[in-house]
Amino acid sequence: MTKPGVDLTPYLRQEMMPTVWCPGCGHGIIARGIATALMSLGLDMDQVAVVGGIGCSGRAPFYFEANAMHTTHGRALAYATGLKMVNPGLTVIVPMGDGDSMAIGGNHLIHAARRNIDITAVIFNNSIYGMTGGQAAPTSPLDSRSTTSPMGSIEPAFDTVELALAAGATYVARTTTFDFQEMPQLIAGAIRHHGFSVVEVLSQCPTYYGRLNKLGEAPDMLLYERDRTKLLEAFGPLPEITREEMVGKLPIGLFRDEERPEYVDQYHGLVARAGGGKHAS
Amino acid sequence: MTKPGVDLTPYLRQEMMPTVWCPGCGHGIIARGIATALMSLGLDMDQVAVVGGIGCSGRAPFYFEANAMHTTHGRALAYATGLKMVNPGLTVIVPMGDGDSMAIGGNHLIHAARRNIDITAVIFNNSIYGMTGGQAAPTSPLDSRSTTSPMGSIEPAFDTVELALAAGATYVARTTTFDFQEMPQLIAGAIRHHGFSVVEVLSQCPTYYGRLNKLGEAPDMLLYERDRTKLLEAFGPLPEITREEMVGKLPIGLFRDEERPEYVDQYHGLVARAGGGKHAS
Amino acid sequence: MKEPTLHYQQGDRQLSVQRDWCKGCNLCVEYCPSQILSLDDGERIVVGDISRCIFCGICAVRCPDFVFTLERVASPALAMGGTA
Amino acid sequence: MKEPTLHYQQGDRQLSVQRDWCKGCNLCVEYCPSQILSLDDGERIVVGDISRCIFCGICAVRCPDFVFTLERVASPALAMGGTA
Amino acid sequence: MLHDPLRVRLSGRGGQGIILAGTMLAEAAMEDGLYVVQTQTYGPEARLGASKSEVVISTREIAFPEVSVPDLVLCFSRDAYLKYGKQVTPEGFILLEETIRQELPDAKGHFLPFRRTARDLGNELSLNVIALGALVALTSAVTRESLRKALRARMKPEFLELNERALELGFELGGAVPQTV
Amino acid sequence: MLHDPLRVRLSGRGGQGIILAGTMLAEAAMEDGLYVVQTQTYGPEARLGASKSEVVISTREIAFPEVSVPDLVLCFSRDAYLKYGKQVTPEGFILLEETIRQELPDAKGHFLPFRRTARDLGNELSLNVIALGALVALTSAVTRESLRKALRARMKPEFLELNERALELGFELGGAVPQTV
Amino acid sequence: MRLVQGNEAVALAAVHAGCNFYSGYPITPATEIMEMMARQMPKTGGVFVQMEDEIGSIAAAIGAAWGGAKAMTATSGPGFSLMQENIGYACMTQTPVVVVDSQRGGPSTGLPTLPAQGEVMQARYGTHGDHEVIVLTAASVVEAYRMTVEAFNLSETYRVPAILLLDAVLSHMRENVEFPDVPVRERLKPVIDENFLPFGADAPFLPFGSGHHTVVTGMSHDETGLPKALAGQAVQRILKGVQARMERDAREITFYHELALDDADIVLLTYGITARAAREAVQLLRADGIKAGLLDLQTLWPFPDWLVQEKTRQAKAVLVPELNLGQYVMPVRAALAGRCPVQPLGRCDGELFTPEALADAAKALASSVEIGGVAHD
Amino acid sequence: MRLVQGNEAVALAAVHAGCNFYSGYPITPATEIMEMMARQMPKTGGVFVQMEDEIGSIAAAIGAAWGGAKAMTATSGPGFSLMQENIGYACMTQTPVVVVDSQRGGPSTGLPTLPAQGEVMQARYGTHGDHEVIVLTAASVVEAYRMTVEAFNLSETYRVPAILLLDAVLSHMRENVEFPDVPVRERLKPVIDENFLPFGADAPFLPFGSGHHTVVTGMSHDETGLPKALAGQAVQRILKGVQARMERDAREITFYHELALDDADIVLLTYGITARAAREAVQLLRADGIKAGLLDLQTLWPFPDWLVQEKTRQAKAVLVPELNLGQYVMPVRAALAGRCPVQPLGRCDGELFTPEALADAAKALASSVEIGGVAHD
Ligand SMILES: Cc1ncc(C[n+]2csc(CCOP(=O)(O)OP(=O)(O)O)c2C)c(N)n1
Ligand SMILES: Cc1ncc(C[n+]2csc(CCOP(=O)(O)OP(=O)(O)O)c2C)c(N)n1
Ligand code: SF4
Ligand code: SF4
Ligand code: SF4
Ligand code: SF4
Ligand code: SF4
Ligand code: SF4
Ligand SMILES: [Mg+2]
Ligand SMILES: [Mg+2]
Repeated sequence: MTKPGVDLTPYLRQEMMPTVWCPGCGHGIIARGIATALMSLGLDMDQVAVVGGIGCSGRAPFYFEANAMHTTHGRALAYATGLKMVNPGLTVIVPMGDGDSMAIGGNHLIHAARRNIDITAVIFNNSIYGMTGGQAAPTSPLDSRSTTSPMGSIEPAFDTVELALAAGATYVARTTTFDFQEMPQLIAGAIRHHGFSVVEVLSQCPTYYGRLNKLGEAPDMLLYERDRTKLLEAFGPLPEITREEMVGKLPIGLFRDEERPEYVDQYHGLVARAGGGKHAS
Repeated sequence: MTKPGVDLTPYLRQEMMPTVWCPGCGHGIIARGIATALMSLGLDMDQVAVVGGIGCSGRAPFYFEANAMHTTHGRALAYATGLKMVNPGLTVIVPMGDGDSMAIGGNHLIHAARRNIDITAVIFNNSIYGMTGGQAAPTSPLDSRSTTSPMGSIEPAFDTVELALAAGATYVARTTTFDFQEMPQLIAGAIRHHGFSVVEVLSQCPTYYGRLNKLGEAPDMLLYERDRTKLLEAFGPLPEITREEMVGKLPIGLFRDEERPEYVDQYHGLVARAGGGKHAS
Repeated sequence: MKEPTLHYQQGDRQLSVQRDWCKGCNLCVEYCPSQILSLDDGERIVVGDISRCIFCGICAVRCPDFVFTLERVASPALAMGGTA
Repeated sequence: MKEPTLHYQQGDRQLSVQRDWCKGCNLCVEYCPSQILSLDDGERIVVGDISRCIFCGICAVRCPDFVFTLERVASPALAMGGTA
Repeated sequence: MLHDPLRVRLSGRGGQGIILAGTMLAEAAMEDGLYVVQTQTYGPEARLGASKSEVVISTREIAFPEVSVPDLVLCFSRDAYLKYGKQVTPEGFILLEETIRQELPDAKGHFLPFRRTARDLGNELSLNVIALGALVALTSAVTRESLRKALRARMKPEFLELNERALELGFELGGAVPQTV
Repeated sequence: MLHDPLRVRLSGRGGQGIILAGTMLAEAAMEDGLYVVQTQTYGPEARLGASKSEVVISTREIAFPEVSVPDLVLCFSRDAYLKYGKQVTPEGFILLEETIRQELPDAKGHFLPFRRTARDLGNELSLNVIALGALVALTSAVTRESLRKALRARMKPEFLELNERALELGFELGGAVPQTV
Repeated sequence: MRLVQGNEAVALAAVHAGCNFYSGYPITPATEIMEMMARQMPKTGGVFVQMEDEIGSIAAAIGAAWGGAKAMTATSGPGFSLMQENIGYACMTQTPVVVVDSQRGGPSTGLPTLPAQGEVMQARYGTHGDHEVIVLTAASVVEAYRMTVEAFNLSETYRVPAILLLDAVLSHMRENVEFPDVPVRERLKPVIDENFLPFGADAPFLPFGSGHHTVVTGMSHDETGLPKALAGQAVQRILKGVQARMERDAREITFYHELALDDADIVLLTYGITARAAREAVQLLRADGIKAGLLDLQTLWPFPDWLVQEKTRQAKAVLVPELNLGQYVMPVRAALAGRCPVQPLGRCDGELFTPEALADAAKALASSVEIGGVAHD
Repeated sequence: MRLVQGNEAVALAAVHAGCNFYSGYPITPATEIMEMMARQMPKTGGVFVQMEDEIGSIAAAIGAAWGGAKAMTATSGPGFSLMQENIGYACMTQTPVVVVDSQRGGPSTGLPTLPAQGEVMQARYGTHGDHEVIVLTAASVVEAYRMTVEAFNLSETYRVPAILLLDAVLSHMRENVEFPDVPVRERLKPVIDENFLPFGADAPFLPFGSGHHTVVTGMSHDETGLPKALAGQAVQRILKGVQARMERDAREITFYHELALDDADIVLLTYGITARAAREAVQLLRADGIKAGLLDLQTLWPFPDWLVQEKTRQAKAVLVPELNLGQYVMPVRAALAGRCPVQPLGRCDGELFTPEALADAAKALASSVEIGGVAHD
């Protein structure tokens, strides 16, 4: 039983506090968003599994009073796939770094999306590799600085949302750590959604991204996030983005929320057809 | 010097003929398409490198009278990236299987597209793993049969074109082995294009896909390809696909042909800024 | 060694502060509409004049470190600034 | 052991056939507009009545195995069916 | 039995049913109450390249599973003959597909018209069954009844009748061969 | 030198400039013509967790690069003290940041107001430079001139002047400590 | 009696052992295991999933184990190399999982359809960092069946990944077999109370959703599972604990066959498919008056040094034939510590050793150590 | 004199050795090599590319080698495990490439900032199939520099991947150094005529675009590079050829240091960072009257059995301390074949051995083999 109100204590693993994250790191704000979403959905934490990869963001599973798995770099979604398939009753949430999800783990992301397996990926996108000390990520904007792009990045960034949509994710949203109201709601929507959902949260890494790109401290970075994004008709499906309106801005909001046969269900259908009724479902 | 006409002999490695491919396999038709494209562009084969992965399609490099590399499963684009960057004078063509490019190699594909490196990926898409004997691929249509989906596939297929577009490829086309005129032209366009280009060629695997899905022999499969596709305003950019017109059909044609800073050029710009002029460019 | 949680109350609203977890990032300080938050020498959060606190909870949602909890409690109030 | 390439000529068009590489897939047979192609006992391609060949090159573009080459040659013609 | 263990090597191109033939032979031997091991080797090109399937049959447990020098060899293709078909024990037999005779003028062994027989029957894919029948008729490697049973167990119902006829044609083909090399 | 080799351990939280301080100390020693090895250890959390930087300085080549028991210890944080700061050679010194005194009532060593000094100077980040100055003033681990030189070599021009002042303040702080433990 | 293929036997044995999760990616010569599991799992209510690659396959299998499944994946060399990082994760997190590697000629794509034993060392040392695994192998279809079940059993008991090494010949070989009834170790359900330590010594494996909110991490951790300060020492204790338990039970977990060892001057020490030629070779040698014997190991790792020492006590020389350039000969040499010559015999051209080749090598070895026999010219 | 960090020395050495291609993916404790190369390569006209993962990194490096570059990548355990498949490709295709692995505590994520030597066996046997590699290591910043250059040189000479093993301490350690002028082996340009065999014995490495249309494949192939029938035998010949050439040149390619071995009863056999504590330990032991000596290897593989035998001839016992649970002790034992006791000493908790700990272990060993010394209580 969870207490009413906004006391997140039952959702957080007290013994692991304080977190490892740096002062002002946005990852804590996202973790709070996930906890808030879990609370608002009233989920039984015995039946929640949080599966992370490696990175500052990958440490998130440690902070939830749930079944928690801290796997290898980039592979969390593959671990989560096995877990979810044998134990479909678990609500599986996968906090991922931008490098974790789109550099080394890009393939598992698009395949999970293609299968439409009922897992919620929350991408902690700070535009950099935080854990290893500030190298470029596939999400680092062109010309941004990092320790491996000291003269400015010459590689364009992925658009996570477009990639997730193209790969077949059925719930796709982007928000920021500035948007403390929308963010937990979008995550809650993603958890509720039956199918593969991706919520990209633009997060601040004051220690590396902020410092290397002279964006100031955490409070400054929140404003930076506010100013470089524009909300598109939030909380409703938004199939087409009119690019001209958005010049210089990243769209945020809910980009897709669509039902399509879910993978575990599909598999259970197969089991039924094969006569293997023993399977728990 | 190449002879005029359509004598492809100088482009083909005679000593490796006949190919390993099965009777009626579409891969030979695509290989012919690539050779035709090379001939039509009059390229010096000393300066052409064909880099393949593993699979029936991965054997393609053996059949070109060029610098040839048969690498590991899924990794050809990463090999090609290193090769192209140190030797930008080489025209680098990467024949890939659908499994090779989108199962194990999916990540390298989207990252090559993101970087927009001047490499041409030709995807030999036969909707199945041919080399290993007919297992499902991420391109196998829902409900199609394979040895690992004997009761019909429960996983939706990737749309290669959408994925390539979302990842940032600047030249994206789809054609079939039935379309013997358009196919070499689309490939030639891709090779000419300065940036990352993807040409997906729907190909027949009579041995496995055809047999397991009761689609008949190679001649029958060519007709099947013809009938399940619809050409969309070919040879011109086609940014938006009206889905309703296409019900039950796969669009073929040229979907994007766009200039965007190319990665090797970008890197050379960086070298110039860093004062490392020694680099050959 | 964990410092006890501080509890502040106004009507049925209670603001709890777990100072131990504070890392001194200044986010709450900048966003508190009543401007009553500041950092001490050890760069830990200090709640200043609580009588000016409007119990809005902004500090809680802005803090990356779960330092603040704002909730409504039904039970009779604890003494302001008392410990749990 | 490589079988010599067969050459057939009509005007400046020459159709060359490398039978060794044929795998008997039937694609050319089905697409030849003149229906002069067939497979022998060993499932290798046989060009039948070459006088009915229209030198269209369809066989060449349909064959996955590079068996046929249709090109225009400037040199004087070889004897039909001769070997290279 | 010619030899105990009896070592049989079936060879041809991928796609010619070599492995299925080996499996059926092995199943027939099992049916006869014998020990049996069947192995197979193919090139990296699963199809087209020369491939072989070997069956060792014995009244005793079989240790080494492959065949160094076979007692019986069947070759469907030129490449297979060159790679696997040339050697045989002194008392052994080599059976070859007739259509490869012109490509192998010097090959020793019995050329039999497996392919023609299959074509006459209207099913090219019965090649392997016909050859298996011939091999068994010629050598009594296993009993005919066991081989019939193995065939029934392996074939899809829709192809069974055709292949049963193929097997009998094979028995006939093999029965007609003079028992000398 | 207190001891040859002289073993110095600087410890604190990630982000407190421990490693840079170690590097500058090592560079100063090098400038003095000595052999030097600097090593560093931090937890898996690169920041916040306790971290240390060790410098071994000697007139002879240095074999073992780490420090088992240090001659000099500097601690900026409570965790660092608990993990790395408790042990020192009999003739050695422990320097501690004053603001952690209340958290460590039983800690032995000299508490010095590094942080307050830095804040007064207007640059919290000079903490490490001030402490380094104090440590050198107190122990003559390296010459002051060499340390000044090392500082000039490492600091970005825009921060140099400030840090030069910090260093001198550190020398003063250290100079004022009574030379007994 | 049934005619069963090696790969088929593995799949059937897995089902018998309670395997209810298979994830994989096709590769010759292991593919048939996957194809068989694609049919078997839906029928028995288990899960089959084809992953995007081998990294995903092993990851999903480990994830499934924590979901409560007995999980397996199968591959061959290239895929086995790709799995290494996450096999290490299973070691660190003490996750029971079974990995089958059907060896083909290597390195790289090598000889993809031909047999080899090139992964004998990789199976033990392929992942970074220190760790223990169990590695079994087999020489016949029945043995493939038995060892698959044992792989599941041992991985459950010791909470380590268990690796089964096959080869291209065995994977594709058919034999008429009667499957033995190999006992299956069921997973124990621990009592969960305040003091439950999910990574405590001898703690049974407790999957997710059982009430205890276990934290599983590939970082060093203590018995609670949490990555605390000084976890380096804690995890060393855990890793050494696993090692010690396997050492304690060495006799139970070491499977082997022997032939004519009692008076053997020359011992052929083999594993996997080579044992079959060796059995015939011993007969050939005995017929020639050379006292040869065979020690054939099914348990390759942990290395049974005690057994190798015991069984070669009477030997004048040991021959170690391998389908590689000489790998397992190293621990054999280390174990025998010069007690007698240990002669490697390697090949990596995709062919098996014939009985004759082994007999010849053994004869040469015998004459080099001056062991009499019937004279031959 | 400069104060240089271990990782920095590797990057500087690579540039000195002619490295003009670096591809990588960040990982502690190797990242600084990459960060340094990100600055160095553009300045020297070379190529730097950050790949999407370590698989891509090694693949790009091999591709770059065939494009004509001297190529390097650097990583740590998890990334090293991921690179294994494609390291095998470099072996099979005889591609010179340098791979640096800075070892941290394992398995899995382990102790990501702390030193270890857990990849000593993996570096040799980590990829599937049979193959040869060269593995070097270092104990100081100068040695890291020297061994990096030698890694490039040896990988050129023998056309194998050369692996350099560092550890977290050495990678991050700073020392004042004067870099030696290590000679660099330039790539030979072969004469290309009709008879040129790109994979012939001793054939120099010929990159693409040089006129010969080389075919490079990870499948077995003959000296032309083409995967022909019977390539199994052909490739066995190639692989054995590489092995034989390295064996022939064993004395040139084996780098080591020795200390007080002449009369040493107890030999400490070390590699990497442990050598530094061992040097002090030898002094402590000698001071205690125990005749101890040190054999410190920089070339780990091919295993220098001849050297180990030679240098321990006089020894009564050998101690092999390793930052792992005992890996390299196995080939040492195999090489010494029982000539004297070989004692492992392992730890995997992220700490170094101190000189005192080594001295204590050596004393215990000495007393167990009854070697006199000054009596102590
Ligand atoms: C296989 C492997 N490669 C590299 C690393 C090193 N590594 C740890 S975290 C990380 C990237 C972290 O970036 P991101 O995923 O964006 O997470 P963040 O730290 O920014 O939250 C890397 C490269 C690793 N642990 N494993
Ligand atoms: C790491 C690795 N995993 C698996 C394989 C086995 N394998 C070879 S080709 C192939 C798939 C081939 O399918 P595709 O890429 O579609 O090419 P096709 O044969 O259909 O042309 C697989 C799985 C391998 N060689 N390496
Ligand atoms: S390094 Fe960046 S991402 Fe990592 S904890 Fe610090 S601020 Fe957050
Ligand atoms: S298996 Fe399929 S894809 Fe492969 S060669 Fe045969 S027909 Fe072509
Ligand atoms: S509740 Fe509102 S007013 Fe009170 S301290 Fe927090 S932010 Fe400030
Ligand atoms: S936001 Fe939280 S961590 Fe930051 S200063 Fe305020 S209380 Fe401390
Ligand atoms: S050229 Fe045309 S007409 Fe002649 S054989 Fe070919 S397809 Fe038939
Ligand atoms: S298309 Fe080519 S391979 Fe097929 S039958 Fe005709 S000639 Fe032969
Ligand atoms: Mg990040
Ligand atoms: Mg395919």
